[in-house]
Amino acid sequence: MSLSVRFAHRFGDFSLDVAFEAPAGVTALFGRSGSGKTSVINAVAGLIRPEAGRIQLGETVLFDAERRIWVPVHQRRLGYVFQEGRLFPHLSVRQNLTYSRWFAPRRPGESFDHVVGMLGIDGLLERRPAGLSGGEKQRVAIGRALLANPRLLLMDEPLAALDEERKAEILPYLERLRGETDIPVLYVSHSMAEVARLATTLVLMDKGRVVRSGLAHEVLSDPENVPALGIRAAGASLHATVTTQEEDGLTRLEASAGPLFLPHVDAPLGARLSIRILAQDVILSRTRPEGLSALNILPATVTAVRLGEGPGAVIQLRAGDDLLLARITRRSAQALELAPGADCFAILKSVAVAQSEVGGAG
Amino acid sequence: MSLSVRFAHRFGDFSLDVAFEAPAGVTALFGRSGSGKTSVINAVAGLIRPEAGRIQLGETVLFDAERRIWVPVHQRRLGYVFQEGRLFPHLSVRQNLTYSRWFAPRRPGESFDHVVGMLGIDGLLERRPAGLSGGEKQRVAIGRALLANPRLLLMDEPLAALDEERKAEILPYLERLRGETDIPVLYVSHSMAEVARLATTLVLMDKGRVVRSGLAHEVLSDPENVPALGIRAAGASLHATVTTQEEDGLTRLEASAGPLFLPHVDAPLGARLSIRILAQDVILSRTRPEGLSALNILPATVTAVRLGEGPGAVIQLRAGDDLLLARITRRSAQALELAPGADCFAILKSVAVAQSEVGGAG
Amino acid sequence: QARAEGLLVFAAASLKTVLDQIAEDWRARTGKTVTISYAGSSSLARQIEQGAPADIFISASVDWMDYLQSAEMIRTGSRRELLGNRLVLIAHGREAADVDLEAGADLAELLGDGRLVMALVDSVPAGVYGKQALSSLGLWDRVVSKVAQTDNVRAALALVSSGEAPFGIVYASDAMADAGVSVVAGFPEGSHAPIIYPGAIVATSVAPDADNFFSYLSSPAAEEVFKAQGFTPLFGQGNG
Amino acid sequence: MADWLTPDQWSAVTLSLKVSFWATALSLPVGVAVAYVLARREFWGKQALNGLVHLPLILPPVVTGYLLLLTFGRRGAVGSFLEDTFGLVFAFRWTGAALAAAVMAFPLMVRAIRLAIEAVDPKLEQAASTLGASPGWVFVTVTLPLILPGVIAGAILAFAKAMGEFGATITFVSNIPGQTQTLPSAIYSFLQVPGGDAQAAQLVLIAVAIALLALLLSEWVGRAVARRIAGS
Amino acid sequence: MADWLTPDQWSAVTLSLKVSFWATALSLPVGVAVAYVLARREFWGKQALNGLVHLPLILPPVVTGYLLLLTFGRRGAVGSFLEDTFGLVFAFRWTGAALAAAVMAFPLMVRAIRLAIEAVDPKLEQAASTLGASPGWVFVTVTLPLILPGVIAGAILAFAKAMGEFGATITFVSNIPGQTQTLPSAIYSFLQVPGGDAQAAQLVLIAVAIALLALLLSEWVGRAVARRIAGS
Ligand SMILES: Nc1ncnc2c1ncn2[C@@H]1O[C@H](COP(=O)(O)OP(=O)(O)OP(=O)(O)O)[C@@H](O)[C@H]1O
Ligand SMILES: Nc1ncnc2c1ncn2[C@@H]1O[C@H](COP(=O)(O)OP(=O)(O)OP(=O)(O)O)[C@@H](O)[C@H]1O
Ligand SMILES: [Mg+2]
Ligand SMILES: [Mg+2]
Repeated sequence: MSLSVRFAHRFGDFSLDVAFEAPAGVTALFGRSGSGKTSVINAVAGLIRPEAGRIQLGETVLFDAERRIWVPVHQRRLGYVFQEGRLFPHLSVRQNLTYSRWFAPRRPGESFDHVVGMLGIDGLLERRPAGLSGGEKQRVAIGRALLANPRLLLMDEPLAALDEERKAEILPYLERLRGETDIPVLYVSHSMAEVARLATTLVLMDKGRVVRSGLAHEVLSDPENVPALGIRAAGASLHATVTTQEEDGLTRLEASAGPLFLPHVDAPLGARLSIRILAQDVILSRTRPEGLSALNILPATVTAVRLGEGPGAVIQLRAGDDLLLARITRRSAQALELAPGADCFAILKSVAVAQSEVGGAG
Repeated sequence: MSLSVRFAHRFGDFSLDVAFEAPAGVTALFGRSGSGKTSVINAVAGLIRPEAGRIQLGETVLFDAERRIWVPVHQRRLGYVFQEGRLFPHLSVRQNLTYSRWFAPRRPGESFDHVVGMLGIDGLLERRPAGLSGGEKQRVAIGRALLANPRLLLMDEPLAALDEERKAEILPYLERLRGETDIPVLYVSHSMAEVARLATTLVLMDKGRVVRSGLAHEVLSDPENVPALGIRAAGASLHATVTTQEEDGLTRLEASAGPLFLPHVDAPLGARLSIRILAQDVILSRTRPEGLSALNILPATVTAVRLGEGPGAVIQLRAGDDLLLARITRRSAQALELAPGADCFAILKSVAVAQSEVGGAG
Repeated sequence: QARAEGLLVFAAASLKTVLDQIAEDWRARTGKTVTISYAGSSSLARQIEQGAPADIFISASVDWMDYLQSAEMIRTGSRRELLGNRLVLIAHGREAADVDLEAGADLAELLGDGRLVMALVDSVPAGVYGKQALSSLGLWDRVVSKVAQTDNVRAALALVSSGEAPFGIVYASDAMADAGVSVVAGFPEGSHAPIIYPGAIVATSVAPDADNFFSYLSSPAAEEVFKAQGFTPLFGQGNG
Repeated sequence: MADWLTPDQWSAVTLSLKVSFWATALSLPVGVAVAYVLARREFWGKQALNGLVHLPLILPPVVTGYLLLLTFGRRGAVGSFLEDTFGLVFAFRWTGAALAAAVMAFPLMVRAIRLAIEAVDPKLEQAASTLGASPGWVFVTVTLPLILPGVIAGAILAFAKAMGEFGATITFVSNIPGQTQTLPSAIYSFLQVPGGDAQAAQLVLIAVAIALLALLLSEWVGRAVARRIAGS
Repeated sequence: MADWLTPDQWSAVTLSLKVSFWATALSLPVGVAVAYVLARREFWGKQALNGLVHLPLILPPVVTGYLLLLTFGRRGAVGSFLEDTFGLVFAFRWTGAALAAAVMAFPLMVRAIRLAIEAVDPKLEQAASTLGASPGWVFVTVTLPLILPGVIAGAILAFAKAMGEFGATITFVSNIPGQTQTLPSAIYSFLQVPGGDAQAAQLVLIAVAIALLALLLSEWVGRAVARRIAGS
């Protein structure tokens, strides 16, 4: 199922005018604070009725200004994780979680126990929201949306209030959701790690406009987008197949440019994965380096060099069939004489490609 | 001024029993969701009255259960950034920001224009909180606390709702505050990057107890704390002096183990800085590598090796007078025969030591 | 304590029309104003007991005047029976058939499942007199279950006038003015205690005109007005 | 209790309870609906409705009673329609006393509930609708539980008012011992005769005791609800 | 207007306005204080205070008026004390009418304000105190502005009630034209005599018009306040 969004709306001084497609999978909305992400999600949810435009989910037209179509919020079958929780204060955590079941026919959907366990809120079920910590509230809000059996998930900074470990528990679940169902997910986050990991589609927003949108790995590996994304977020994806689980806990994968060693990846042999590699985690060398602690060294060819205003440079490389980005200093780029066509080696610390950046090939 | 906290309290099933010292500078409270961080801050603020214990700020006893001392909240002179904003809905943004001036004598303190400019809320001053975006609200809340001329700053995940660029604008300001004033800051964050950058003191919490507390760079560079911190957060600090601003935008610093090149650091020549280097950003080599894009290569000696349960290993190194941590695979540790006393080279990508990890020597 | 302007009379609310007229005549004659506060006799009596600055009290019930007299709140010797009234049976509509109460008309049957409305039969004077009258005519026991009581005569009148109840017992002075009802019988004089509006000068009164106005109430000019409104002047029958 | 009260007084007490209870219970849903509409909807004639609701507060009770008589009396437009259609009679019945009490108490009830509704964060209602709750269900599962303290406050105000209502009641349905003689009518009637004060005081005490009991109960319920919301 | 009203009626209108205005204005601060205490404080005798506040709602107005007469009358304990000490006389003055109206309206006012206070999030008040506001300042700068719609609702209820109050007033301060005869008392007088209906109706219309005007005004102010809070 695919979500198609195109609308314009004004609040006071702020005008919103967006159009993008969100296919099945996770579509990340990325942009500065105040750029209009929450407003877009609210329009899709039906909490804002835009002045003009059209929003369609699969075959269903949710909104069409011209044809005066407007599906009421409660018939849109949403799961919305609000930026500010919005738990029902008069209901227990359990009742909050199962709220949607009072209305929707009981479909198989997500198992209550599974969601509750994953979110680590088993101990809170009989409490009321008022006494919960910030992160606990947020987890309940996530659970409530997931358990609504939605046709469309809207998640507005769902993990912002959570610690890394908790995130590491929830992210794989969202990935599984992305892999197993065909419901589109609109996902807002300021964490590039999350976005890079989850997003199949990326929509970059600025001042109420869509600046760039497209397949996440294309947007992320295009050096032109580095300014928009922020340098720490730039990166690209390698595609690789799991070949061995080695006994010291590493997993060996085969990319088109050569073997890769990652800390244990929980995937069956033969699985094809997409591995996000941040530009700043790549070191380049003109000669194959020896005796390094970094295990992953891939031969590559420079395809583009983009010098920034600062001391940095972004180098795009072709490694086998994949594109990589490397962020190095301008000084090194000159010293190593890196120019399009130059052959070199990309050094990836295996541990830098952490668990959280491994995802099923999107 | 220093804050000394020791108290015990219960809510329902949850019991809190903590004791720590927060000297001038930033004391980060770090721990999982629900571990009691907000509760600690609330007790210091006087919003919770603990059952037992004592809380003292400088010479002032804020709370002493035995001596029945209790300074009312409004006399504590706080700046509290709440986890959930809590802006006054009936006041404009400007009135929210200047609220504390109605009560406190007008002392020099922070300049309104400066704070507003840094937070990028100039355009919002006449608006009311209801229409603000999540991040805008949070920025106003930060401004409100900063402008209160507090003797104690309490910040509960102040930057969670903000994008990286905005964070990058606010963090240096907080660092300056840390450097220029002697007010203690209690800072809750789930982002290790923030904590590592800002914290002078670190308090690790778990289930209502303090697991570990001490100087941030010691806690962070102790391999024993890796499990508690999460591997991605482990790291150590190099101390270095700014020697040259080079013309290609790099700054050259001198550490005891050798020169370091960082992207432009905005510090005067001769300034002594503390540079946080995450364990996972360090590559080791037994021989000095040549022709790498990484500019920073420091000779070091292995002082400790800690093998984890997984495929990873944490190596503690002495580089000159400083300790470093490196996270590599167990396989590499064996291949390179890294054992205490072994000499090696630590390779740091200059760009990996990004702006946000450079701080004034704490 | 003397009041700033003129004379203050406390009078039963049912006297409003007449007394307003008489006060107006008095003003025309003497140039002096009389202020009249109309309320229930019980309220007025209690207020006088609590030191109200009234000069003259005109009650709709002998009981409340007795009450003040025994509390020594009225000027000795000033009490007088000012007015009388007649009790009548009224029916809804302009042309209702007369009822001959003395001949033993079966009021209960006439009522059918309708109500006989009266003022409160244990407390409001018109109701008390009505109950006495019905009892002495031997009708009370048969109609008691059909009696609906109101807090004042006007409310009873309204119920009959609007057709909500077929019959009611009110003062002749009230029945006169309402076009929606017709008087179908008068109660014989002897069937109930005499209906008397006693008046007196309040003990604390210092107004020089109190005596004059009080006398004026018994003047022939006032008598005309009282009669025209359906009251029976009882001048000169004072008992104090 | 029955010992020191005459049967008529005793029946006035029970009747007052019955009248006040039904007046409150039956007007409550209407009160909630009207309050909701006034708080959350915009429509033509809204201010007229608002004024109408407040009318019994502004008018002297006698006038209200008289207007009720003209409207709901047997000959009144609505009264005769109700009698012909549903056999529902108000005139001279306790039902009429309940109607009068309900009408008199209505503005108080509506105001309290309306204030409570206005205090509910619409964002919670939005959240409910995203989870599939239709406007009706949103009201039942979110709005109503959250305004419960206000509804209780409104109901208790109405009940207390109904216990004390006198002017409109006696004007509309008069005072028929055992049928429409409520406590206030009985009290009034004692106050009309010299020396009736003691008996009036006795009834006043009963009325006060009942109303205070109801008040305490409502406080207690309201508090329990508030505590539940504020977290176990 | 003065043309088609007799001077007495005209003075009843102005007196009613004066009485209702002062009754509302002077009881408002007390009402806010009592509501605050009832909503936010725990103390011994709280339920007694609560009951006392509601008493005028429960008691038939005549009883309230009588009790006022006994307490604040010239011979009453409080009344004679106030007269001797401050030269303040309520008995049979318009001030007494204002007192009666204020007392009768008080429960309505307190309930409305109390509901509003209970709806204020204590977290905002906490935030204010962390910024240096003492409890008094917290109230003035945060609580009060947030409960403004409730205060307005309470005041308008009180004003409307005061415009319609009759039983207690006439019992306490009698019905002296030009001094204590308010609109409702004047209406009452006309309703007590044959042929007075038309004049009564005229006065009723004036009373209704004034109260509705006040109501509209309060709606409008309340809405403006709410809109300000909901974001410009
Ligand atoms: N009134 C209460 N009753 C029961 N438990 C409570 C109450 N208040 C707080 N708690 C519990 O205390 C624990 C600590 O809460 P606190 O808000 O301090 O956590 P935190 O460390 O700030 O978490 P987060 O990072 O999620 O904000 C939580 O598990 C919370 O559920
Ligand atoms: N009612 C309104 N009046 C004026 N401006 C408004 C109104 N509502 C929203 N805005 C503005 O619209 C812009 C977009 O808001 P939105 O909440 O969509 O931002 P966002 O991208 O979600 O930001 P954040 O990351 O901070 O949550 C903000 O600048 C906000 O101030
Ligand atoms: Mg947002
Ligand atoms: Mg917290």
